[in-house]
This record gives sequence, structure tokens and C-alpha cells, in this order.
Amino acid sequence: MSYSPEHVAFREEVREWIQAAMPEHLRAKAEVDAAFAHADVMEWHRILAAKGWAAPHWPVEHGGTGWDTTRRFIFNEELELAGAPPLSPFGLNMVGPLLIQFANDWQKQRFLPKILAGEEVWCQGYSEPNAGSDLASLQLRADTAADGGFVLNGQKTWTTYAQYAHWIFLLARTDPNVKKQQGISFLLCDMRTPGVTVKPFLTTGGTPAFCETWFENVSVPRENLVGELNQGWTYAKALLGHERTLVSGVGISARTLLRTKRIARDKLVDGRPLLEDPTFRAKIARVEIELEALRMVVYRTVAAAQLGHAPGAESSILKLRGTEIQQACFDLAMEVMGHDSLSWFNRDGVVSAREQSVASSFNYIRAATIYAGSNEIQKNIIAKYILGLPG
Amino acid sequence: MSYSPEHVAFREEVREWIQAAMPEHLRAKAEVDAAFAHADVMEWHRILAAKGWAAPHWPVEHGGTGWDTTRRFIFNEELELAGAPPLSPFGLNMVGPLLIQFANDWQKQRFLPKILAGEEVWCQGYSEPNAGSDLASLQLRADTAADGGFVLNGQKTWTTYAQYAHWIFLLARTDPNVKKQQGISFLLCDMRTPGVTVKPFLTTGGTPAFCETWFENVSVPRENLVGELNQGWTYAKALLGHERTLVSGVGISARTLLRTKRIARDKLVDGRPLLEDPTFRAKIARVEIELEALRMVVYRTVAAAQLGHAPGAESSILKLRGTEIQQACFDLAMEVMGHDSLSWFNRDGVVSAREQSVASSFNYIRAATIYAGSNEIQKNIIAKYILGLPG
Amino acid sequence: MDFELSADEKLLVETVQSFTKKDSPVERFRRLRGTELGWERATWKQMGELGWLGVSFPESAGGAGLGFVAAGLVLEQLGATLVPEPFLSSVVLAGTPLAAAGTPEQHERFLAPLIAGDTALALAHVEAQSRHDSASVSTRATRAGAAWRLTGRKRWVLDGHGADHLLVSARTGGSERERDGVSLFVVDAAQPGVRLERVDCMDGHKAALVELDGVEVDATRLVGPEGGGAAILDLALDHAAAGACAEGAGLLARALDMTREYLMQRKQFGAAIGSFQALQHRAVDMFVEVELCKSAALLAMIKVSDPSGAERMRAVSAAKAQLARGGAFVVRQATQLHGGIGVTDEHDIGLYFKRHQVLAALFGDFEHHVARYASLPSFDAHV
Amino acid sequence: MDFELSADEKLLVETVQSFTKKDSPVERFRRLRGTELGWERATWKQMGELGWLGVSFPESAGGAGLGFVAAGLVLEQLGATLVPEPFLSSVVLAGTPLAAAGTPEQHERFLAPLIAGDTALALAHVEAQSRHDSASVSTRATRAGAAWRLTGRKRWVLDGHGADHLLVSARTGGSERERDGVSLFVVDAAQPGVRLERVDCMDGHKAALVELDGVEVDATRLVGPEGGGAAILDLALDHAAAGACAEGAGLLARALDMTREYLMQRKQFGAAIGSFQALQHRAVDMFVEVELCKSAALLAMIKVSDPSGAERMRAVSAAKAQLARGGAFVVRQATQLHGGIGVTDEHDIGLYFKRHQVLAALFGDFEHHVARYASLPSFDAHV
Repeated sequence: MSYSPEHVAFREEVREWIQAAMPEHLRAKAEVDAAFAHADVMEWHRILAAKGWAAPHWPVEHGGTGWDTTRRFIFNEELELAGAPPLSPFGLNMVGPLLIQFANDWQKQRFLPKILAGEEVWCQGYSEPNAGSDLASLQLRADTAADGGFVLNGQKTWTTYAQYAHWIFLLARTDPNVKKQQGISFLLCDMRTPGVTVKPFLTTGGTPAFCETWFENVSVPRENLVGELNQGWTYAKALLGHERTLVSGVGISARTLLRTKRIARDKLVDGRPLLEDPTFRAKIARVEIELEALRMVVYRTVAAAQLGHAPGAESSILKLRGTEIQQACFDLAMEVMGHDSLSWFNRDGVVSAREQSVASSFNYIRAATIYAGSNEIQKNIIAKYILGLPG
Repeated sequence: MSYSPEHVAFREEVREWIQAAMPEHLRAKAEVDAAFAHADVMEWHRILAAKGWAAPHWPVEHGGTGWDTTRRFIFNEELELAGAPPLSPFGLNMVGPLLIQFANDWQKQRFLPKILAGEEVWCQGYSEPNAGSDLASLQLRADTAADGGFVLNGQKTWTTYAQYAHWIFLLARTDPNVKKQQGISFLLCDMRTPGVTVKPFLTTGGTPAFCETWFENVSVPRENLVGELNQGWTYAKALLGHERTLVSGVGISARTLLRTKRIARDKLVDGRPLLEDPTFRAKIARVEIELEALRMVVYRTVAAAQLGHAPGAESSILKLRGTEIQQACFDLAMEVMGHDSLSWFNRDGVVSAREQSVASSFNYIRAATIYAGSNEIQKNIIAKYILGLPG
Repeated sequence: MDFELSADEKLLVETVQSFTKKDSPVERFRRLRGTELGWERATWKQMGELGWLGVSFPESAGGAGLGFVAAGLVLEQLGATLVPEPFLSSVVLAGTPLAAAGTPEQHERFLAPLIAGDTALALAHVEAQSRHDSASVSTRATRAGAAWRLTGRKRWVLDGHGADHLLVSARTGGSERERDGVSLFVVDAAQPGVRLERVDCMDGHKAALVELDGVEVDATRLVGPEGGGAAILDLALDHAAAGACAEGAGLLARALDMTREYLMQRKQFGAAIGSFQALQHRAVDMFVEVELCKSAALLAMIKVSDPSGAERMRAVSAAKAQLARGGAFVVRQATQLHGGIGVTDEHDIGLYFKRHQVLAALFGDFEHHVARYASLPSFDAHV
Repeated sequence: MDFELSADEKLLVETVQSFTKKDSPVERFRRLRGTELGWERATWKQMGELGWLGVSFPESAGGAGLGFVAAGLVLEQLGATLVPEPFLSSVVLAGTPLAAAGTPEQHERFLAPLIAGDTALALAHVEAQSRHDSASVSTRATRAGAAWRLTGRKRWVLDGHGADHLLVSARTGGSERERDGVSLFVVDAAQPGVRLERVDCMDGHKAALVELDGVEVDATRLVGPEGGGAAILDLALDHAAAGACAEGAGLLARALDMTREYLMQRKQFGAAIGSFQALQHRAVDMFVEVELCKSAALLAMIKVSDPSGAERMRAVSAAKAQLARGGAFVVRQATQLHGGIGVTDEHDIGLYFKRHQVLAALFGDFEHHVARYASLPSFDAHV
């Protein structure tokens, strides 16, 4: 729990660099917790990439920083405290590590540098209308073509930010005649290939985050098959495990609590800041205490990783409780806003800049307990694999 | 929601009668919410019986009062407000109504008057060590004897207050060769028959409420079979439904909240009553609000019954939420007591008389969500029969 | 004790139900939320003709005199399909103070056309600093001869963008948050000096920001006694809160139904997901909260007309707190159990989620009503 | 960042674990709770000989100087099987202020025999009106020449019935609740004027009511500066709270294990009840709370020695609140999932339920620690 002098110095270095490197217009948005546009995110991605800090967790030979786990943790904390735009996870955190682990050399060289540089944007093609929690029952067909390549037909859904993506990594059925987990392959598909249609649709947050993506006779060359044919489920499962620690969202929650306090500080009720109300303070404290306990779980996970240990049982609760806390944070923000919580995408100034996107996020954050393996599925997994309860 | 003038006058009559009829030593206990002994309960039972008010809900021909549902409701509210000892439910509310519905004339004449008068105390023999939630798998054998009577062998558990009981009503297996629900009969057994052994044991509340009861070659005459042979499950199910509305415990909860407020009123923290603390008031209010909503469900159920309607869907939540609220009330009482909540059966005066039994009840009340069909079983039932969700 | 509906009430419920089913299913709301007004004047007129808008006003004020329960029953049905017409905002929130405190002439001029469905009324009482305190009014009304001149800013005037008249709270005396000195005035929305800006609300409804810049009204526009508006506003807010509970009860019951249907229809792992015990028990927990919300709302609908202010406040605060907390559980779990589609704008459940959130926030939120409940004399009764 | 245990710490944990397994399983507690003392002096002596009682005291005070984490690790293991010896009350709660503020002579006289397991110490600080406020002290200490004379009543002196020495808070100056003016004195339990009454606690532990009637102590019995006892008490209470969290973490982890075992072994409807999804998910919810309690407790164990009082209070209050709320969920569900046998005194789970309740109530309950957490400067950091 105490940092070495080197780590303290590192924190200083990171903080100063962020302060210097973050462009004024991004800083202005961060200052009031405004929502970042896709272009903002990519701009910041390229700034980090230029510094060599876009993917600290990647191996050095692929452009990682070689930092120890504590440094990576400090780096994330500082980004969070500065309110920097969170980078898109699909390339850096999802397909990237998977490629590093399972792809061949050509694939690594073709894809990793552009992910790192923020030159190619990725999205994820897993879920289908009838394959959500029961992902293994997916039906998107990848038939083998004469040239050994694949022809895709079918539909993916919840392909978040597909409208911006150059590439999609997807699970497709390459053998319909075996047990459902066994006939699945992991493919990379250029979104600009003829036959790919993307239809963004609104989330309940009123933002076009989700897409449906159709594939009609879409050609995917054989070289875009990752790993072995029909082994895609294995790779995906490895990735899902990785995603779990990703979505604890301790940073988002901490940022949202701070934002809530700032709104409460500025919200004068008959001349007195709402933040001084003991009832509110206690309500916020109750959530913050849970978050602190969860943050300690993250610390322990990070420390164990630092020592080369596999994540312990405690890490499995990160997605579960982390997403519940994210939601509780936005509940609080809405409550603090009072009547202003009603505001929905009105012009600047109707509510304060800091409040502008709260209602949207409050709605969208309901997805956190659903995506990346719903919390019910997480509980099934923990019951079975950690508690060892009978099937 | 408004009472007729007749109902208002009735309330006045009941209130005055209780005030006059309740002996001083019972009133003194009620005043400080002290626990009532079995003898206290039976004394009060006989006073009510002498007035003809022991079983208002029974048909007039069996000693009921003929009151409409509203009057019965008012009567209960006044008993609750006076803190009168709650009568034992096993005779009056459980086996009594069942006998009225299913027994033959001889049985009615033999048993009902003594239940009413408080001359014979009853207990319930349903659960067994391996038949709890899955009650139908009970194994207590009732073999047919040469004279047509039965011979009981086996064990019942959770036979609450069996140590005081003259009679037990029980479910026994009379045919082991059919589907488990079908070979069960409903028998009445004299607890003084040779071969019956009762062993009381302590609850976590430190009180000897529970018993285990063994039957070793216990003779039960044929005349003590209620209804038809092997039809006992049907009768028991009817009774379980009745028990559900009984255990909502709105009265207990209201009384416990009042008690909590009184403790908080008397608990001076540096000269100021804890009841004035806004945080406590809000905490109590949150539970009281839920209780008020539940009370309204009771009102609606009562009103529907008044009009001769079957209990609606809403009545099914009474046991579920009612028992959760009972527990929440004791949580509050413990919190208010602070350090004094530690006290466990110490001499009078270590804590105030009103606080004396709180910790015991706080522990024992955990049973409320378990007994009378655990809340999990209730949820299974509601999911299936009310929400119509698939098996 | 009798909670059976009267023949009149039963008929009313059936009529509204058949209207919502045929003429205003959720798709209608979905379509209208994108329009400028958000609702339709023709439908409003139709509601007036059917007698719904005046159903709870006393006959002396031109209403049907069926009591507030009748309005609650209408709202419960409207809530079930998210009917967008401004019944809660216009009839209950703004109409109640006018009916209760208005003169016969004011009833004739402002309430009668509302009851007929010819006009809409809005209550302009929220200010930037006021939160849930009806006496926190900084808008000022100063005398200008026999007339009054109003200056100030109001926020979140529900359905104010489509209103013909605004009932405005303004300070005619007293200091900042004093209960004495608040007065109510009817202002024409089209009057000089009134600036209305339409704003969008989370739930697809609309509201207005209102600027009053020396708006002049004559003495006939003062509703209730000069300086005695705070009590009238409290009455209005309690009626609106009870109405929100009624609408909420209808909304929540439908959200539960939709969830139940989804659980039976959606298949994963080769079975309807409604066969999974953990989801079944969740659905039961939702059912419990819905029943409690319904019961608490009914009590509030009955008691809101109680001559004892304490009885009124007790029942309304209990119901509103129950709507906020129990209802939040219901819509959150409804969303969760719908899975991915539950968080898309394409599915209706999100509309129910949003409307619940707004109903829970308006007219005093959870903490406000819990604190008020705990401050009533009844809380210390028998202690 | 490094949460690995040192070799010393690992050895300590293993030693305590093997002791609890072999020499003090739950049955031992069950047997001893019915005895007058509730624990055994021979075992206490054994613990002293094993070096556990001084593990966290500084070497300057005769301890092993391993830091508070070591004491926490011992407590976690003792909590798992409900070992009844007064480690928390005597070593942590009463020992901490003596170690922190005592003179070398006082260490020698009062701490050394405690560390050796020859004596037990108890802290007498609770009074009828004091609740969680260490400065609320009405017991008075007045000067009598070079000595002090103590008069007052103390309640719920944990394990005071078996203590050889009492550390008593008494007011030497200041008014009612002033922080200045509280002093600490060591009193012999057997001294004239000291009346101890043994009382039973819910969790099977014992405490004492203490009456001090002009008890005379000389100046060598004053611990810490005259009038400066409140800060020392706060330090003691925070250490005890952190210790309660550690003991609680061990207790909760075991309660979860017992529940898991029961779910796998108990059969109903022809299957282990642990195969029912609703119960599985409940067990997972318990698991989550246990992990959070463990993590929060570890943080408190580390930070309680932080030179910054604010850091200490923040971590301790967070952990104590988590123990109270999260832990309550765990023991309540553990009871519920055990069904009928869970509410009998014959089954161990009820013992865990009770001990948790007491640990949650002592040294500041949920509301106290939430309010304190919210009042710290860190709560407003960066805002």
C-alpha cells in the first residue's frame, strides 16, 4: 500500500506529461465532464501513441512500455483523475491481446501496429439476436470458398461503434455439424468489404453506440483466420476472461462520484451548496466506501499479477460489483441534480455543462450489468467454477 | 378507508373492554414490551374465551363472533395497540379451521370447544429432518393396526411449543407405494400417548421454542383420522394457504417499530433523545413506509374477503414482504440500543425492561423467513401460480 | 372498509382502457415524442369530451365531482401505455390549485376550457434554487396600480411549451423562503413579457423555461388569497404526487407484464429464460414491489382529499417514497431481464424506465418524502 | 504495491491456523461460553508463550514489532473458529493505548504480563450516555494529594469480568463532552472501591459493568498526558475497529464455507439444494461481500498505523461500514440458506451470526462510520 520513491516519481512524471500533452479543447471537456466524441478519443489515442503510451500492457516487442503492474496502475489512475478520454477497448484491450497470444506473425505485423497507432478502429462481432447470454449458439455462417477463404452470411448485433470501425473481429460458425462450441472460428473482417451493412441504432441513453451489422456473401481471405479452424470458442473465452477485469470500471465510478460531488457543490439550494447536506454526504459516502473496498480488490489483483500470480478468486467479483457501483454512482448524480435531471440533450446552458450528459449516461449505464457477459451469467460462472456448486 | 359509525363505535367498545379485562401483570408486561410466558398467553386466551372473543374468525356455530371482516380487523388492531399477548396459532388458526372444513361431526365436537376454551393446547407435526421445504417427502410412518387404528413410528421436528401441547396434528405416510403426495394422511395424536417423546431445544434466540418429537409405536385410534385416508396432503395445502396471511405479522412489525421509537425516546445520548436524530427518524420512516404499504395490502385483502371474494394476487406477498419487514424492525431496534444491544438474558436493570428481550427476538425473527414455507418456496409458488412462469 | 370501485369508476376505467388500447398504445407515444408538441390537441379535446379532464374537480368548479380517486384511476390507465397528453401536469398539478382556490369567475375563464379540452394549463413554480420547497420563490409580483407586475425565471414548467395559461407563483411579500407572501397568478402564455423556451425531458415529455419580464396582470388573475399561495401549492404538489403514484402504478404493472412476457418468449440455452429460478425469483421480487406500489398509491389517492393535512401528507409521502424506491427496483430489473434489447431505444421497456425516473423525481423525491414522513406528528403518535 | 505476506507473517498465520484447528475448533467456544470466565487462562498463557499477544506492539514496548497487520492476521484466524480468548478486547482495545502512550515503567508493569499471557487487561470507556463518542465521559478523577480518586460508572467493559487491570477513562478537567480533559488511568480490578458485575453478551462473550467509588490510584497510573486521553482512545478504538474487521473477515469467510458445504450436502426435491440457481446466486452475492470485507479489512489493518490520522480514519471507517453492511448480508443469508437448523442454537452458524452482530455494533456502528467517513477532508479532495 505504500509506493516506492521510484513509483512516486513516476506518478509525478505521468501527471506532468498529461497536463502538458492534453489539448486545450479536450481539457475543457474533461474539466466539466462533458462527453467525448469519437474524434476526441482518437485524437487522444494518437497523442498517447506518439508518446509510446497507448498500450502499456502490451509486450515491449509489440509497443508496450515494459512498466510493472504498479506503474500501469498509477498511469490509469492519473488518466482517470485528469478526466482524459477513455480509449476504445476493442483494439487495444480485446483483439490486440488476443492476436498477441494466438495470431501468426504475419497477422501480428499486419494488425498490431495500426491498432497501437490508432490508425485502424476495431469493433466486436460476437452477439447475435438469438445468441446473447447463450453465445455459443451463434449462427453467422462462414462457408469455405474455393480459394480457401470464407464467405460470411448472417447478422451480428451490439456491434458497438461499428459505424466508426475499419475492422471487426468476429465469431462465425464454420462447422454446423458438431457440438455448438466446437464449430466456431475466429475471423477478422474488413468492414469495407462489399456485403457488409451497418445500421447504428440508439441506446436508451439516446446515443448511437450500438449497431446491427449484416453480412451478405462477404468474402474474408483465409489469412484472416486467427489460430486454428473451429477453435474460435477457445480464443474467445480467453478474451472474455480478460474483459472481466476491464469492466470493473473503478475509474469511471470514481470519476462519476467526483462529478456528483462537484455538481452538488455547485447546486445551491437557497444559497447553500447541496454538498453540505449531511444526508447527501452519507449517501455518497456509502457508495464511495463500497468503491474503495472494490478498489482494494483491484489493488490486490494488480499486486498478484505483478508477482506473476494468476488472478485469484477475488478478481471474479470485479465485473459483478463494479458494474453495480457504476450504476449506483449515476443514481446519485441524478438525485443531486434534482429537477435538472430531467434535461435531455438540450442546448448548452439549460443545465450546467457538467450535468449535460448525466441523464444519458444514467440510462446507458444500465447496459453495464448486461454486456460483457450479463451479471447473471457471471454468477452462474462463479457458482460453478469458484464456489464449486453442483451443475 | 373510512369506517362507518358502527365500526367506530365497535372500536371504542373493544378498546374499553381490553383495558378493563387485561390483568394488571399482563398490562405491566405489555407496557414495556416484555416477553409473555406460555402461562400468560393461556391466561389471556381464557379471558378472551370467556368473553366469546377467542376465535372471531370461526363460524358462529362453532363459537365465532359473526363479526364482519372489518370488525375482525379492528379487533386485531386494538389487541396489537394494547400489546396483548398473541394467542397460540396452532389450535385457533391452524388445526381449528382445518377441522371445521374437513373433520366429521364427532371430531368437531370432541376438539373444537376445547381449542376455543384454551383447555387443550396444540402443536404442529409437519416438518421432518429430511422433509423441510420438500415437505411431501416426509417419512413418519402410520401403519394400520389390527383394530383399524394407526401405529406411528418416526420423527417430527420444529414442533414448536410441543412441550406445552396436549395434542399434535400431523402428516404421516400411510401408503409408501404411491407418488409421494398421495400416500399421506392427516392425523390427530394425543401427546400423552405412550411412545411420544418431546425434546425441546433452544432457538438462536435462546428460548426453548422448538422441539423434536419422536414417535415409537404410538397408537392413534382410527377416529383421529381427519378426512379420508391418503388425502392428508390436500388438507395440509389448504392450511398452508391460510397460514400465509397469518404470518405477514403487520401487527408484530408495527408494535416493534413503536417499541423501537420508545427505546429511542428513552435512550439519551448526552442528554438528547436519540429519537430526535434525523438520520434515525429517516431510517425508521423507511421501514414504516414499507409497512404502511403492506398494511394497505392487508386492508385490501380484508376488504375483498368482506365482499366474499377469494384473496387476490396481492395477498401472496404478505408472507414474503411481511417477514422481511419484521426482520428489518428488529434490525432497527438493535441499532437504536447501541451498546445495550449486546445484553443477553441478564438480570433486570442491566438494560431497560423494554430492551430486555430485543436481542433474543432479533435472533429468533430470522426464522420468520424460513418457517411456514420458506420465502424461497413462496417465490417458487408465486412464480409458477401467479406469474405463470414455466416450470 | 371498501375498496371496490363504484359503477361510475368501473365504467371510467373501462373507457380509458379501451381508449389506450385502441387509440393510444405505446407506439403513439413513441411517434409523438419526436414532435414539437409531444401530444395532440385533438386527443386532448377528445378527452375533454369524454369527461375525463374534469372528473375529479368539484361540481361547483364545473367538474364531475367524482373525487380524486377517479383522476387516479384515469392516470393509472394512461400510465400503462405512456399516453403523452398532459393530464398529470395540466389537470392535476395546475388544475388543482385553480379548482381549490379559484373564484367562480376564474373557474369559468380558466378551468372550464381546460375541462373541455380546449386549453392546457401549466404550473410555473420551480426555480433554480427551490428544489422541493414551494415557499422558495424569488420571482416577484409588485403592484402597479390595480394590477400586478411579475418578473422572474421559472424552470421545468411541465408541458409549459403547449400551455395556454400559466399559473405562476410569485412573491408579493415576505422574505426569500418565507411561507407567507407567496401568491399565485394566471398568466397568458402569449402575453407580452412572457418568454417560453421549450426544453426536452428525459422521458420524452416536454417542459418550458419561462422568463417573466414585467408581465402585467390585473387583480382578477390573482388565485387565492394574496400571500397565501404556499399552502395552495403544497396541496397541488401533493395531488400531483398522488397522481404520479397512480400513473406510476399503471406503468409499473405494465413493465412487469412486459417482462413476464419476455421471460416466457425469450429462449437461451434451449429453454425459455423464465424457467431459470434466479430470474423467476427476480420477477417475484418485482411483483411484490408492484403490488406495494399499487396499494400505497391507492391509499394516497384516497387520503389526498382528507381534510387533515397530516393524513394527506402521510399517505402521499409513503406512496411517493414507495414509487421511488420500489418502482426503481421494478424498472431496473425489467431492463436487466430484457437483456441487450432492454437498453436500446427501439424497445419500449426503456420508455417505461425513463418515465418512472421522471415521476420519481418530480413533486419531491425519495429523500424528501421520507424526511417529510418522519417529520409528521403521526410519526410520534403513541410513542 | 505488495500484499504478499512476509515469511514471518506466513509462519504466524500457519501457526494460528493449526492451533485453531487442533486446539480451538468452534466446539471449544460452544463449551466455554457456558462457563463463568468464557475462556481459559491456560490457553491465554499458551498464546503468550507463542508470542501472539505482543506480535504487533513495538519492540520498545516489549512487543515483536511486526506491525498491526500481524495482529490482524491472528484475529482473522481466531475469528474463523470463534476462539473466545480476549485478544481483541485485551490486546488490541486495551493494549493499544497502553503501548502507545504508556511509560517504559507502565509497559513493564502492565503490558509485559499481558504480552506473556499472565494477565488480561480491559478498557473501561463506555458510559450510559456516550454511544460512540470517546470524549463523552462523566466519570471523574479528582486530585487527592499526589494521587487521583476515580468515581463513576462504566458499562460494557469487554471481558472486564476476567481482567486483572482496567484502563479507565475519567474526566480530569473540561466539561461534559469536551475532548480536552479526558485522562486514562490503570486501575486494579481487585482494588477497593472497584465493583465489577459480570454480564452476558449476545455472542457468548462476557463483559462487566464497573462501578468506581472513590478508587484511589497514584500518579504512576496515569497513562498518557493528563487531559489528553481522547486522542489516545480514538486511536484505540480505531485499532479495535480494524481488529474487528480482521476477525470479522475470518468469521465471514468461514460462514460462507459452512454455507457452501451445507448447500452441497443438504438434499430436497431429490437434489442438493446447491443446484438451485436462486440459491447459487445468493451464495455468489455472499462471496462478493466476503471478498469486499476481506479487502477492506486488509486496507484498514495496513492504514491504521498510518501517521496521518485522516488516512487511518478513512480506511477504518470504510472497512467497518463494509463489515457492518456487507457482513450482515453474509450472516443473514448464511442463516437463511441453512433453513430451520440455522435458527437453532445447536448449529454453529447462529454463533457466527451473533458474533458478527456484536463486532458490527462495537467501536462505532454502520451509521457512525459512514458519517465519520463523510466528514473527513479526503471526502472533499479534488472537488
